[in-house]
Amino acid sequence: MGNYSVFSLVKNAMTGHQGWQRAWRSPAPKPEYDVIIVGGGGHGLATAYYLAKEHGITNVAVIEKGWLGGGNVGRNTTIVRSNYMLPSNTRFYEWSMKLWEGLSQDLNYNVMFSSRGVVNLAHTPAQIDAFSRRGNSMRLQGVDAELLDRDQVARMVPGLDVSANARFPILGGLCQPRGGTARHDAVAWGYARGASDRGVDIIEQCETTGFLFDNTGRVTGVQTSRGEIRAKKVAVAVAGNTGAVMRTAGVETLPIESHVLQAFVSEPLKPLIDTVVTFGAGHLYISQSDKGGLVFGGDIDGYNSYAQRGNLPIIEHVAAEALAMFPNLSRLRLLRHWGGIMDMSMDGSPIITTGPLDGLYLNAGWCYGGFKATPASGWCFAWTIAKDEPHAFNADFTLERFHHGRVIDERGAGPTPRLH
Amino acid sequence: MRIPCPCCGERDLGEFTYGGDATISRPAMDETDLNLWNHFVYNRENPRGPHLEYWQHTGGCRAWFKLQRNVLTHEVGASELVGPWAAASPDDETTGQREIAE
Amino acid sequence: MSGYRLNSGGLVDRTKRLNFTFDGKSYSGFEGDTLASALLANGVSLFGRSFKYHRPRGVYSAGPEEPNALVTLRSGGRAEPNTKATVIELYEGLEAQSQNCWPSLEHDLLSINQLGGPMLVAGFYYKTFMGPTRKAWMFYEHFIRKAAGLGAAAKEADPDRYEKSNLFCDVLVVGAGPSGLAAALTAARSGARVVLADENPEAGGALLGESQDTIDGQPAQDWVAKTLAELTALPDVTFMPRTTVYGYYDHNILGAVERVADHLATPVNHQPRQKHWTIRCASVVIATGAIERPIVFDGNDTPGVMLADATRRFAQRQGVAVGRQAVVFTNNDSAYRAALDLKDAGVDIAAIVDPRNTIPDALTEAVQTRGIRLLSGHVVTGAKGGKRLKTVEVATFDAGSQSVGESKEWIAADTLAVSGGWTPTIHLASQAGDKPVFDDKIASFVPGKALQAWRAVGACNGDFGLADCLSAGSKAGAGAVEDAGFTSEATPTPDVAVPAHAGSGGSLYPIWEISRPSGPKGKKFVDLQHDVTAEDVRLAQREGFESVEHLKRYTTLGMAADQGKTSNVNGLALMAAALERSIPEVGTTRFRPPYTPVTLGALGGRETGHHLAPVRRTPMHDWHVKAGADMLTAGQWMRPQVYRKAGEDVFAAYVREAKAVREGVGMVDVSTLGKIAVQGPDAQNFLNLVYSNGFKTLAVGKARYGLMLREDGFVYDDGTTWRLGETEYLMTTTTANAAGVLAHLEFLLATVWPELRVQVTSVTEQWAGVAVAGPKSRATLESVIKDLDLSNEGVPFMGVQPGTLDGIPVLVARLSFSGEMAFEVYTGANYGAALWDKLMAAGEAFGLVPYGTEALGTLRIEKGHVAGPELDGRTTAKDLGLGGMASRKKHYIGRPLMEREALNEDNRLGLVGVISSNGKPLRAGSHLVAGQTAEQPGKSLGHVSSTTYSPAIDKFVALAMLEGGLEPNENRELFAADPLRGGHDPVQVVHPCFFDKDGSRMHV
Amino acid sequence: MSNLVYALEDAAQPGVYGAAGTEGPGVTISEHRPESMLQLGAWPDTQASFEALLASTLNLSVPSRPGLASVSSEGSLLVIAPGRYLLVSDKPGITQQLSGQIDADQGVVTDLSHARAGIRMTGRNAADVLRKGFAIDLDIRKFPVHSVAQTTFHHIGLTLHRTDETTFELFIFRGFALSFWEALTDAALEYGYQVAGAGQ
Ligand SMILES: Cc1cc2nc3c(=O)[nH]c(=O)nc-3n(C[C@H](O)[C@H](O)[C@H](O)COP(=O)(O)OP(=O)(O)OC[C@H]3O[C@@H](n4cnc5c(N)ncnc54)[C@H](O)[C@@H]3O)c2cc1C
Ligand SMILES: NC(=O)c1ccc[n+]([C@@H]2O[C@H](COP(=O)([O-])OP(=O)(O)OC[C@H]3O[C@@H](n4cnc5c(N)ncnc54)[C@H](O)[C@@H]3O)[C@@H](O)[C@H]2O)c1
Ligand SMILES: Cc1cc2nc3c(=O)[nH]c(=O)nc-3n(C[C@H](O)[C@H](O)[C@H](O)COP(=O)(O)O)c2cc1C
Ligand SMILES: [Zn+2]
Repeated sequence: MGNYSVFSLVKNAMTGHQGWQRAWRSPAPKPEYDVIIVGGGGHGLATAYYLAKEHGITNVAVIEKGWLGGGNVGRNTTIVRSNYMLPSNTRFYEWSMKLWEGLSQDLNYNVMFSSRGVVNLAHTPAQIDAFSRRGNSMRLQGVDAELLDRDQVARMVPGLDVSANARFPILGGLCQPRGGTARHDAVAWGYARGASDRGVDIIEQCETTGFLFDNTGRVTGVQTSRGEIRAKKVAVAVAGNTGAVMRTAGVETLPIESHVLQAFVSEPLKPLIDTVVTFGAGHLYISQSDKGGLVFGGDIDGYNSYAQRGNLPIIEHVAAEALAMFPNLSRLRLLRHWGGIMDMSMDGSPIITTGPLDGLYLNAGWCYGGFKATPASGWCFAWTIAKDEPHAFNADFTLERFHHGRVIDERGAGPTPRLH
Repeated sequence: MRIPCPCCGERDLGEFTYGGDATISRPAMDETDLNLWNHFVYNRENPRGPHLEYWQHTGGCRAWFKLQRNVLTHEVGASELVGPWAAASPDDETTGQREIAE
Repeated sequence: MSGYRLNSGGLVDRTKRLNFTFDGKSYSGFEGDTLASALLANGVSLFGRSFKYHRPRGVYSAGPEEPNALVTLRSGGRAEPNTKATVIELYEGLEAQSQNCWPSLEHDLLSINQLGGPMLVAGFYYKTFMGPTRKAWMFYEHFIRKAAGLGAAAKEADPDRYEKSNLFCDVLVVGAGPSGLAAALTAARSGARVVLADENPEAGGALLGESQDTIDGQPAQDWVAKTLAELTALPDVTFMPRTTVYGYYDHNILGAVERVADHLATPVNHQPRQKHWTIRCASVVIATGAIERPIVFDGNDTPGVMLADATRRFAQRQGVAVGRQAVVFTNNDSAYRAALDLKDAGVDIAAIVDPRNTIPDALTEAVQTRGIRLLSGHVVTGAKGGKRLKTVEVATFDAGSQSVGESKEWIAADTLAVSGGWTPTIHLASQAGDKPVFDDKIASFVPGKALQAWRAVGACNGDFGLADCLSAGSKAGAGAVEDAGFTSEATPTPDVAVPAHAGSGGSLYPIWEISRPSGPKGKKFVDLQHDVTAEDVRLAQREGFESVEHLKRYTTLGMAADQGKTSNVNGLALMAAALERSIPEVGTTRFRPPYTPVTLGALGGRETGHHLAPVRRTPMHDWHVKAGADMLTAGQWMRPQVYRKAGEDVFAAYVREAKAVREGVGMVDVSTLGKIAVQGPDAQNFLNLVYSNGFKTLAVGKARYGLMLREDGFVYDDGTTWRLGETEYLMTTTTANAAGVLAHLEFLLATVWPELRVQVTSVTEQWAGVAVAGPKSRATLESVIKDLDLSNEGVPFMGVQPGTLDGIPVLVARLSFSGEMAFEVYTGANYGAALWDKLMAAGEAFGLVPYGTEALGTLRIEKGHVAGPELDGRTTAKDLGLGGMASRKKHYIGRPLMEREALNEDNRLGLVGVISSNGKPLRAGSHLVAGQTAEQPGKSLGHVSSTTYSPAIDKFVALAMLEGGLEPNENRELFAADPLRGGHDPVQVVHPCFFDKDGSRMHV
Repeated sequence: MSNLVYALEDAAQPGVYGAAGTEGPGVTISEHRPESMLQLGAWPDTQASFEALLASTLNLSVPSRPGLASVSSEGSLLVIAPGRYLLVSDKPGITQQLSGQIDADQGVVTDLSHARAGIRMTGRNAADVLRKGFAIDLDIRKFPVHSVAQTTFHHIGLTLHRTDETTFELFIFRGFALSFWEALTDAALEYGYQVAGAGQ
């Protein structure tokens, strides 16, 4: 496939860039694989990559119903952080953070991971207390976290309205300096290239429509729009489509609802906001892409949806909150907005597990936080598939936890997916 | 979206609070089988298509009602009041109301 | 001709001269000009620099599709980057600046990026900048970000207003060109409520640029005026000029922005700058027209190269010649009209270049009469000139073999007018429709199946003939009103006459890119704004980015501020060619709102800043403010935190206030507590089902503390409920959960127990509440409440009685959150201020002090009462030491799942008290650890949830949640670790009630 | 000072504000202070008798469905949900009278007299001002005189009663009243508004 470097770039420039190869191969599906991964999003591709790299399992197919990376990995607001409070989450997301920090080099693909810092603004003393609890929890687990006062926030995020008479005055914030953003599409492409290089077949435009079983009820493959494909193990990582795909395997219900989350980008601008900032008195986060667009995210629309588009109330709300934070933004223009389908779990935390059927493995429940999880999710899922048991990092992310009451409820919102 | 409140007629999405899947049945108060309770609290069909769901007109008359909505197209069908007044809102009244508020 | 302004023609008002500046230089134009036309009239050809290579760019179009001529309009807080010069209406004093260039537009240093051109191909970022260290990207990114972006945002706040409003109608017609006008007219005549919106300042669409067409025998522009006059005379028709319908949302809700004052220097008389309209309608007619398409060739971005129809529009609308000598390059008939009209207006047409061999007679004749050179069977292979076009390279073309000949000719020209056909403006239709459908005839996409109630007509639907547009418009108007429940009469189709040389864009020979058989391979731009070249498209294909969505993301084609209005179809065609597939097989990328970018100001409207969220005030709010209280937000409410006296800090103030309560009497505004009237014959039964503790035995005139669980068995909320009558209860909830609890109760009554005769109503706003606490509280109240016996017999602990306080009707409840003898006094909210005043006055004799939420917290922490920080949604009754309140004798919400094993394990975090062992303050959010030093704290064993200095025991104390709870930990020495703020202090674990454990103080 | 302090007492300062047009202010706004506001609730099986009682006590015919109001000299009866009514009345003693007449088996009376602030807005631009906040079609043919809606404006819940073509009465949750007033008057700036003294 050829190594990527400034030298290869110069060399190719001299020959009119005729020499570049496909970033990933596009083979026809084989009749059988050791492992089939359903879902060519970030998690599916990362799983394939780590199966090959860490476990030497290369007879693997990733099956994607559309174009690779067209799901949530290609439509998220790219925030990477590990500032979680509950130990199960902190542990897992911090492992992800560590993988991010070496990912471009590991993949030989620049995923533009940018540690520009993530700041959560606090507006009340109670919020400072809650952030302190979280920040201290992180620090005690070896994760970086800093509590900022108002002046530090003002220095870090110029333009922010830090005045005392703001509707929700800013008292300070919790900052994770190592947090930041990454170039979302590049993550999918980099993992695809890395997996493909190691022998994984990436099969696009191939939708699973059902599962194959042997007479013991064990899953033995998938039915797809391009025919049946057999496998020793089938892993599902289809994010917002988990409910629909699992139903074709006979799993009628799961602790998941699919909801729409929108994202927004402005026209390109010269550097304006150099960190990732979240508004603490509502639901808004802003960062600026390397291309110059301000990237905004808000709350989910709040109702079940499989449509990759949302509606005006959230759009208007996001604009209003952005302007409350930065009163100099009102003449800037929204360029585009879109939606993605989130697999909102009942406690807001993910599921990476063997089962729920024999021969099947499930990776789901990422809510709006799964982009940052991509490396660790792939890494842990690959481990779980290869070893038929979870790694310590994902041991708590079971399906049974809901019924046992071992929920991992970061927000304390209870079993109401739209509140997580 | 415009949501048809069986009591007030069609109103904007922003006036309502979503209440989730309305096909789940709650076990009887004296039910002791935890599986049933767990199922009720945590498990959802989450279909990709027609969905019967609860909504509350929180920014209006506060009625809880069931709405048939397609979660793929967002198309809405009929809505139906739940609770003690369910029977008292016959269809013709609902239609009469909609003419007014549309 | 003076400068480039034609001697006559155009819709500008030549008597109204307007002065303006561009890059600090002064110019003038006329009313009716756009910034683009006015600059062109002044001979300006260089407008900006491109995104990546910083190449010089001029005006490319005359409308919202403009990819090149982006400027920063106005200055200071009104600075508006990336504004299209082609849609800026000129006003007196306008200021504009070029962008993305340094030090100046003429001499831009970053144009050296062009030298790196061979390396800066699509996707080059992904292949490099990865070393030498892991953090290398952070170094490169800094410079890359600076080079990227276009204009710069204002630094100051915008002084202008933005508003939002709602509009309801039967039919919305988008676009007031001939199709839209015809649709609106038919619809309006049926009596329906019709809204007609157009992004331009006046109606007419393409007809504004037509001086020769006639409709029903009158000039087309007169027909426009007459039609508009009929429409606006109807009471149910609203014509909205300068209004862009940008987005089509579910259930026929459309978003539109009216630019109320953008054409003025500043808004006047309380006008908003822009108004956002949310339009709800039964049916929509989409009549948004079509946008002309370029052809891709070497140097096609040179200033002076522009869309053919744009050259004509500048002449017809503003009387501006875009150059002195033009070459026209077209693959279809429509651009002949541009050539001829320009010629008639006095521009020299050096040649018309057309790859087709046969050209309709009417056109050839018209060309010949005017003595224009027609090069049929030719193509333009290159354009040259740096900052202004100088020459155009033309070669022969063989349509059969689709090959470009070797022979070339260079033609001098300062303008190259290009037409590669027309692309219907299908944005809105695609937002609310199925995949667009490829129409071979026009070699472009037309709207797919409607997924909502809309009809697309006219050029937007691929109909380019005026007569077709009018009849289709009228038909769609009729269909739309029928959808809305009206009957419509057929409108006669008007008689249309267009000049013989008015050709249709539907006659095209599809050609997308011109490649020289040999010779230089210069840059051929597909996406002008993002500098995406034809080679980039092919590179993407070679690297496997074949899906159009991959192509877009890998090359950024169509992702610029113009969203590919002039480039997408060409890009798809080039990808199709590279893949040897058809264009429909390749498909389009997904259309998304907005159609053209929308200001955040318009989307936010007035609901930002101070109006972001409503403020909720208690009846005593003004008093607190006047008393100098520090007001804090608590959800939507504002609450006094402390009433600081001169020289006091928050600490001193709350300590003083809390002490005063313990030693004398204090009072606090508790009006924010959620209050719910629970009424009806089954009210008691209902309460017994929703609370985990029993309510069956609560007597009239008594209150009881209740605990509410969620269905999953965790604690939801708590509060006291008062039985006011046989069937009347007043439930109180925490301030934070008031709305949630009400909805929860309503849900249960609607879905679980519809048979219960219970009504719940929020009465939070009905009651003002004051808690009067402290050993002297009884005496204080006794001095003003004369009709009530406040003794233990009259109002026993947890008793509730009505009374009168100096003429004000009150409810007095003997409840205590502070652990002192205390009363809550409730009255109607409009009496709240008076009640407070009277209590303050009565208290004077007893040394009463008002206290805020901080002292309230101190008092409850001293007593070990849990509140928000402990009720965090993850705790069970048992965790909070309230296990006794979870009845074993009855069924209630949350009981079954509360019994699950994991909710009952011994090592769960349980409520404890901690006392600072070294006399240092404890901080909420610290964690409890066993490690002796900050360097080796060990793992978290729990966290400190609520802290205070306790004046009662003169210690820093806190409530905490600790692994295992109190029993195994009592008296253990732990450390409160606060690495965030640098603390690691010894604490002792104790019972969470620090003071008066037996509660004797409440019962004196 | 009276013991009663209304929510908008300080905010509603008489005067003329906002855009000055030739026709004068587009709307007039005032605080409206009815003596009592009562929520009346029937049970499903007592609705008929409950309504009969209301009709005779209030001397009006109870509208047939939610969304309508009926007005008499005793007050305005707004039907806000099936079996739920809001009575706005200036008649002294009406609360005691109705509470005495309605027992729990018949239905419930909830006193909301202090829970809502009242605003009256009238004038040629009244609907123009209101539609900036209400996503409700206020066209007189769709929302005729004596139509009632419970809806939201600026995230604040309220009840709206159209009393004539250009006059609206608004009943707002008291705690939000000042915020609402600020939002409403801000919306009215474009047309100019006059604040009149408070009245019943
Ligand atoms: C608007 C938005 C903003 C977000 N912001 C952030 C953020 O800032 N930070 C963060 O950490 N997370 C964020 N997220 C969440 C994150 O994007 C997701 O959690 C994560 O991408 C999900 O994992 P994935 O990449 O594997 O999913 P996807 O990319 O959705 O992959 C699933 C794939 O499965 C495919 N598939 C589905 N059904 C089938 C089938 N039957 N057969 C074959 N293939 C199938 C889909 O086509 C899809 O490609 C955001 C999400 C959205 C939508
Ligand atoms: N000769 C040709 O090949 C050719 C090609 C295309 C069009 N035309 C001519 O153009 C005319 C087409 O008529 P038509 O009415 O279909 O289109 P039009 O272009 O005349 O009018 C469309 C109008 O809609 C406006 N618009 C577009 N999107 C909008 C939005 N989202 N919100 C608000 N306004 C929006 C445009 O600015 C324009 O004013 C006919 O006269 C036709 O002959 C000719
Ligand atoms: C971080 C980020 C930045 C984006 N920046 C742009 C942009 O500058 N221009 C643009 O047109 N789209 C941008 N998009 C949006 C994409 O064009 C696209 O809308 C999104 O990936 C969803 O895909 P879809 O619209 O095809 O469904 C961006 C998306 C993301 C996630
Ligand atoms: Zn309703």
